[in-house]
Amino acid sequence: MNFDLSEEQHALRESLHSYLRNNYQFEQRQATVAGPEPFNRALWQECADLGWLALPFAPEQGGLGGSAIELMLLFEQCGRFLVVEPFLETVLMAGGVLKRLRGNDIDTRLNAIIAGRTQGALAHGEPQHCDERGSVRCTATYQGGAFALSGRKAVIYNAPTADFFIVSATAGAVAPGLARGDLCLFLVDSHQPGLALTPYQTVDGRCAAEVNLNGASVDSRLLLCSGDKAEQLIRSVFDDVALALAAESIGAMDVLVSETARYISHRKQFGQPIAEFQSLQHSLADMYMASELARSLVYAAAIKLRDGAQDASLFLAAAKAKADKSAVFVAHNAIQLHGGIATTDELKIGHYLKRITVSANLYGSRASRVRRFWQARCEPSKQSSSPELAA
Amino acid sequence: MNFDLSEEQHALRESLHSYLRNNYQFEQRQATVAGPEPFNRALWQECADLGWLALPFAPEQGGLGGSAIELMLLFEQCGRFLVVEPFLETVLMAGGVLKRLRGNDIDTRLNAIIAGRTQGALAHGEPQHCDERGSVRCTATYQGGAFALSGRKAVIYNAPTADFFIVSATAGAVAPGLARGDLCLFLVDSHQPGLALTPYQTVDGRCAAEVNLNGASVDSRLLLCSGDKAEQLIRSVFDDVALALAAESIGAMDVLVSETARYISHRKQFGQPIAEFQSLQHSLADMYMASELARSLVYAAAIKLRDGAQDASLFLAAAKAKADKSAVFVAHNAIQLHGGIATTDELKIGHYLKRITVSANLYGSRASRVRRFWQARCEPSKQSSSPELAA
Amino acid sequence: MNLELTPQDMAFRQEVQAFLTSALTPHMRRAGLRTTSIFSEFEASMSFQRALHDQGWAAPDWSLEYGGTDWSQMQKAIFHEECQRANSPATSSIGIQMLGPMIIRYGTTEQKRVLLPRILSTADVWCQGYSEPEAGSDLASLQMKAEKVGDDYVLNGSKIWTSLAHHANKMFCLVRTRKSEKPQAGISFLLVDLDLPGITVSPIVSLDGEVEQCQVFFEDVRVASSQRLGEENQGWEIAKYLLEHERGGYSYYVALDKQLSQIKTMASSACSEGDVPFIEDPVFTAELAELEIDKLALEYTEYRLKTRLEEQGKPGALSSMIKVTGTELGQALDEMAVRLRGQYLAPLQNHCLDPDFTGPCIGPVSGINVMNRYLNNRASTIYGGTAQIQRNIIARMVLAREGV
Amino acid sequence: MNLELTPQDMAFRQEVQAFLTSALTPHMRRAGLRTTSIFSEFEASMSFQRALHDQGWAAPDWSLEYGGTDWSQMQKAIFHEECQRANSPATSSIGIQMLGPMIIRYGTTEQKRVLLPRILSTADVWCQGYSEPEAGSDLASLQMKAEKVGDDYVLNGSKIWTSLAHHANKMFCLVRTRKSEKPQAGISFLLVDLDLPGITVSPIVSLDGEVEQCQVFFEDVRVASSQRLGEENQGWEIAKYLLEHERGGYSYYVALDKQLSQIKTMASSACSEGDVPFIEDPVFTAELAELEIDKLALEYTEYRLKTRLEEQGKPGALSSMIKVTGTELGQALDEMAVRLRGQYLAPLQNHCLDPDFTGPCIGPVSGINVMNRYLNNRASTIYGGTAQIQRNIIARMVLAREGV
Repeated sequence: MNFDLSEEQHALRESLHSYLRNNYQFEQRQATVAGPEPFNRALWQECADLGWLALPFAPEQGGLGGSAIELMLLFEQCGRFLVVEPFLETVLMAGGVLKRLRGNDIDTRLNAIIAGRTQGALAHGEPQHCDERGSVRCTATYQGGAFALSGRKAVIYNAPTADFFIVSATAGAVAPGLARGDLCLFLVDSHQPGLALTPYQTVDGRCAAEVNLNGASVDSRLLLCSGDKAEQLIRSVFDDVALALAAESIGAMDVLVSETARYISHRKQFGQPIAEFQSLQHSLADMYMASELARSLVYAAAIKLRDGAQDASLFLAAAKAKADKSAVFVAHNAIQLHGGIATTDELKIGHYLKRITVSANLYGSRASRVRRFWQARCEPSKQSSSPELAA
Repeated sequence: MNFDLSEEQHALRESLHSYLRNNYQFEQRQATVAGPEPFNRALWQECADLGWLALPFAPEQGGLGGSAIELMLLFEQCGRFLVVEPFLETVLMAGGVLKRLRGNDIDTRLNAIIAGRTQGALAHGEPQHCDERGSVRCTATYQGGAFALSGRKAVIYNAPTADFFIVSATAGAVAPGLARGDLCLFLVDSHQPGLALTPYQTVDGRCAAEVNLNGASVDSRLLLCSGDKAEQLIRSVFDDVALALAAESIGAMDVLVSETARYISHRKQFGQPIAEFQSLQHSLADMYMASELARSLVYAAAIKLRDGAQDASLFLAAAKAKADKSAVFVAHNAIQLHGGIATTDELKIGHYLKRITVSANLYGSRASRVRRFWQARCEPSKQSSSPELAA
Repeated sequence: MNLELTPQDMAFRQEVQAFLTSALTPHMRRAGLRTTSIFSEFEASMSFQRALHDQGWAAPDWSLEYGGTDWSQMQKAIFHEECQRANSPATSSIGIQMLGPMIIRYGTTEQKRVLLPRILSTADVWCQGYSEPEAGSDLASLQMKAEKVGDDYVLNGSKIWTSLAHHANKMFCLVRTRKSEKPQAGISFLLVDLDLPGITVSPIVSLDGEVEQCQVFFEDVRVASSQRLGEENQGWEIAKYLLEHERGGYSYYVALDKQLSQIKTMASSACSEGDVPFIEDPVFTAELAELEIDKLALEYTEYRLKTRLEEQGKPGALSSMIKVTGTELGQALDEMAVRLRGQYLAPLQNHCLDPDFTGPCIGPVSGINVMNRYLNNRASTIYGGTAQIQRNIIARMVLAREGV
Repeated sequence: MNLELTPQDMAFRQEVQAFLTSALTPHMRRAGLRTTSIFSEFEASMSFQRALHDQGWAAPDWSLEYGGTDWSQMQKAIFHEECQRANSPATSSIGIQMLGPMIIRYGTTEQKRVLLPRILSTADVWCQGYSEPEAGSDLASLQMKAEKVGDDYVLNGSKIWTSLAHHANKMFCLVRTRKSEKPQAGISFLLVDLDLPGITVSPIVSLDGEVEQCQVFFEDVRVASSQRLGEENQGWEIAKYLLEHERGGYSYYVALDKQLSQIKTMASSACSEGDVPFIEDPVFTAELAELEIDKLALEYTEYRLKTRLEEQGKPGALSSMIKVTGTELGQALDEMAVRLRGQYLAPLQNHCLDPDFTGPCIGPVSGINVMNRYLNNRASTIYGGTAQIQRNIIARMVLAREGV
């Protein structure tokens, strides 16, 4: 057992960190957010050129074959720098669906993703969902070689810039090879008639949209997969999402702890640095502990996911639940210790809280993760009796 | 609206407090606990002579007609001084059942209680209970003018000294005026054949017993009441118990907050009173707040109970839940702030924790109280839409 | 001990209800519903304030002779309750709750005559200039200089966290008029016209993207010494009096009730696992019940304080306890509401919070203000004395009680 | 990054299991199961210690040449896990975990030769004399005087919270050998026979009614200066080294796992509302799941620390973090177990906790130790550096990391 990065992993972290330090200072990030484009397309192209968009894809798909560890390293840095570019949406979610399938068409799209030439979005969430396992109410009705898609997808990040969507829907009528109620995943072009967006900015500086499907007629060749396979695929993609968001949070917490330590050391009140006040010291200690404890569990989950361990999903649920709780706690305390200045748009502290809050609620509630953890824990067949050292 | 005590209530509190201050110093209390008798019978007789055992009973029963407010005042002082004498068990529980019934026999017993001449116990709790509303498994089987009682009653406080028991059981076979499954309350003499005790001391310095009923044959005239009336009676008695224990806790918290404030002011480490450490100050502030917030809710519950308000049970559940949580919090912090010395048998601090822990778990879990509160809250018919000022 | 209201109080409640039914416009009610901090949309606040003024209710805490009321503490609480239930916008607390009582206590006859009616009528809109960039919790260390030149003070420095300065025409502020051993001893209290030359009001954008706070810069601003409240160097005493008033004049439970009721509405439609609404999820309701019990405990503590105030006047450290508990409980409810909002906390749609807006918005309308309020209320444990400072005050009181 | 054990580790685990199967008597296992603090019943502990000694495993942390082992950190964790799973009694940590490493580091050849084997064999039972009535968190202010008279030290004063002093024949203690500006600079480290004239051991009854701690009084006790460890006035340095060792040598997650598994057993039979066992009550399981997630986070943090220790040696402030988290989580689990125990926490039945006892007890046997452990573990955030002191240490480290 060890928690050391390999030399290559160290180098990856180093290059991500140094690139973002040079190109993604908070002021630069805020300029992007305030600008007319949803994100910095030039920077996106540089990331493609640096190979980072290729990280999660297999070499035979033109990727670098990075594992869950490399994903974690990527998103930890995204979390540190509050990166708004759609690594999660295009690469991990839309790309994550495609990379788990086979076909020439798919390889072409993956190549375009890797090259930074196309944007995607996974249109799965619906208004009533409390997590990604909620029942899908969008319907796909088969009619003569095509499916008519109808329904509403909620808060689809990156939708306004997406060139294509992966849309989930349930089979509403009998179609070749499908049972009524089967989950189906479709590849839908952004220009598809019957697909309409209500776009908006988000509190964490990105863009998203409500996606309305009004009988959008999609050729049956664009049905990517269905049934159990589709269910499993969605779960796998959202396991990656959970890891990525948890990794973002540990990056964010690191910054919040450091910034707070530095601020309270320099800020003086009552004739002394406020770091001299024991109650502030103890808050800082609690922030640090929350951050480190979450980090450990995220490491464990990443390793389990890489290794395809049977209890990987259990660990991901635990890691995300812990990271969410810790990150909210750390952000709240960072604001409290900074005082008024951290309640302004000008300081980056509050922007971490916004991202952390979105991360904790966008793709499933914390309560549902805890419940999922418990259910997995109670299925002894699916895992070893204890996830500790037991051989 | 006001929260002031009347002159008589002030006087009652004063006399209770001054009597206990003179007769119930911690060393005296510990001598009683260590002694051969379960409690101080001479002191009990004095309390009878002072009229305190008569408090909750109606004047026509020979009592003083004290309301829930007077009960609260009595038990607040019991809580302050960690009184082990069976005010709760004999007066409020056994006496509390009897006072809600009518009959010459009953008046005789009430007189004996008020005079301090008899001890009672309410044998209701059973091993599987999570609160007093749990289903009763003790059975009462009717056979020719008598009931055979069988089953087990768990952790019955004061049982070893009780002269009589109120025993709850469910009607097991058809008997005059009873349906199968009806809850019945019986008056059972402590010498009753078929009744056997396993007595023990308790962690909070009192005595209790497991009560085993092995077909104890009880004359049907000793069936006190049954059915809905019995259910209602049990609930009323345990409402009183909840108030009494919550009042104990606010008395206990008051002492813990004061003692801790005094200790940290005098204890020196690092060349200064440890009260100079801000983290200790903040713990003390939190203890004080917990204590005062609980006190307010206990006051409100006592007034509601006295007034027979429709939402009195709701308030009692809330007050007990809040008092339990607050008292545990306060006791934990009192120990933490005292340090090692409070983990010894010699200091009174830890004895408050023991009593508080028993109080929070003996007659129902905190979780069940919170649930009960919520259920009552969701029944709009039974209460005004909001328990606030609404007229 | 009793919880009953007097027949007078019940009649009073009906009177307030009747007034609100007629006085509140839909615009004001929308402003009340869409409030995301302790302030509501400015114009709606002012309109409501004027309606109250017409009724003679603009300043419940002032004495009758200055245009206030003779309401009991309980009537004030009833008034506050009914306003919240009817979704009134928040009234302008700065002039009425904060400055007014100080003028009444420390002002000259002339100051009272001129200034108090203008506060009531909204002719003057005041902001408070206390904090400075280097003087937050340690307010006494404030540095803004007021040099006496002839009969004027010449002001240099800046004030920060001045709420609503961008709407105000006046500021009351603490300035340094003397260097002294004890910093508290050299502070004076000035009443400043914001249109004087040399004053720059610079808005501060909050986390929700809106402006409620400002920084105000002073460069050689000349203020006539007649604009001083109280004696020179008496400022700290006045501010202390005011701080106590600020803490005493509010009922937290009323706002918490409103949050709870919003949460219940949201929880009836938002789905927990398996398409079951949260309000039927036992894990959720157990948590909500705990918070509701905490709210009740605070509510009755506030009543206890109010009935005590009736007799004794000064709230003392108890008001610190109520502030800490009220704000921290409010934050806990904000967090719960955010969780119920789920994915819909993400869309940025500040325009929907404008009381003039009546179009569609993204996600259920019942929780439209939830995310912004959550962000803004993080400041509630910072302003008006941080939670840390309040706990220091409480601890000092508990220690002092034991004579130590 | 990987979580896998090496084949050697897996073989080692089997070896430990096999050893425990044969070495543990039913008496020892009962002592393990009925443990209510960090100590198990004394005789059972000693027996187990001797069995370990026979196997050569008595002191995993010592180096091989002194009778220790060459186990990796991971093997030590495996050993600790398997001992707990097999319900071994706790071993005597004071001599082995605390004193041994100090003798190895600071002892003379003679001290090592004589003392170390006697620790391993249980011939000597040590207790620790650090704290004094007036020197708790502020250990450096200790006052127990050791005056040099000829070749002896003459000791006067008292030590408190000396665990197991009533069973021990030896005490290592810190004494004041010099008054100095910096109190740390005048402290020496002595090894004292408890049967010396002038020593009185006075047991302290804990909240659970049992004795684990003592106060030890010294009146003109003469100790030969050869019984000093290290140099005169080097005591503080030695103690600091030891404190770090004390914090590093323990795996909290192992004990927490045992608490969790006991809770699950209790929750399968104890009833929540409506005769449903707690383990099927969603409110209960949500809370339990949170604690289990917290335990996992601590567990992997301990692994991270262990694998780092392998390379770097000193645990530093991370061990403070693990101590705070481990003890506070342990207390949370204690509280949960107490709630599950319900009414049955009330009966006082310490006799059932004796490993010799095999009769009936009141209430389910699975939770028989729960109330006593709850009471005793309130001290876990006090001894060995209070939770407050640990947080001070952590904060200092975080601030220092930022170069401030």
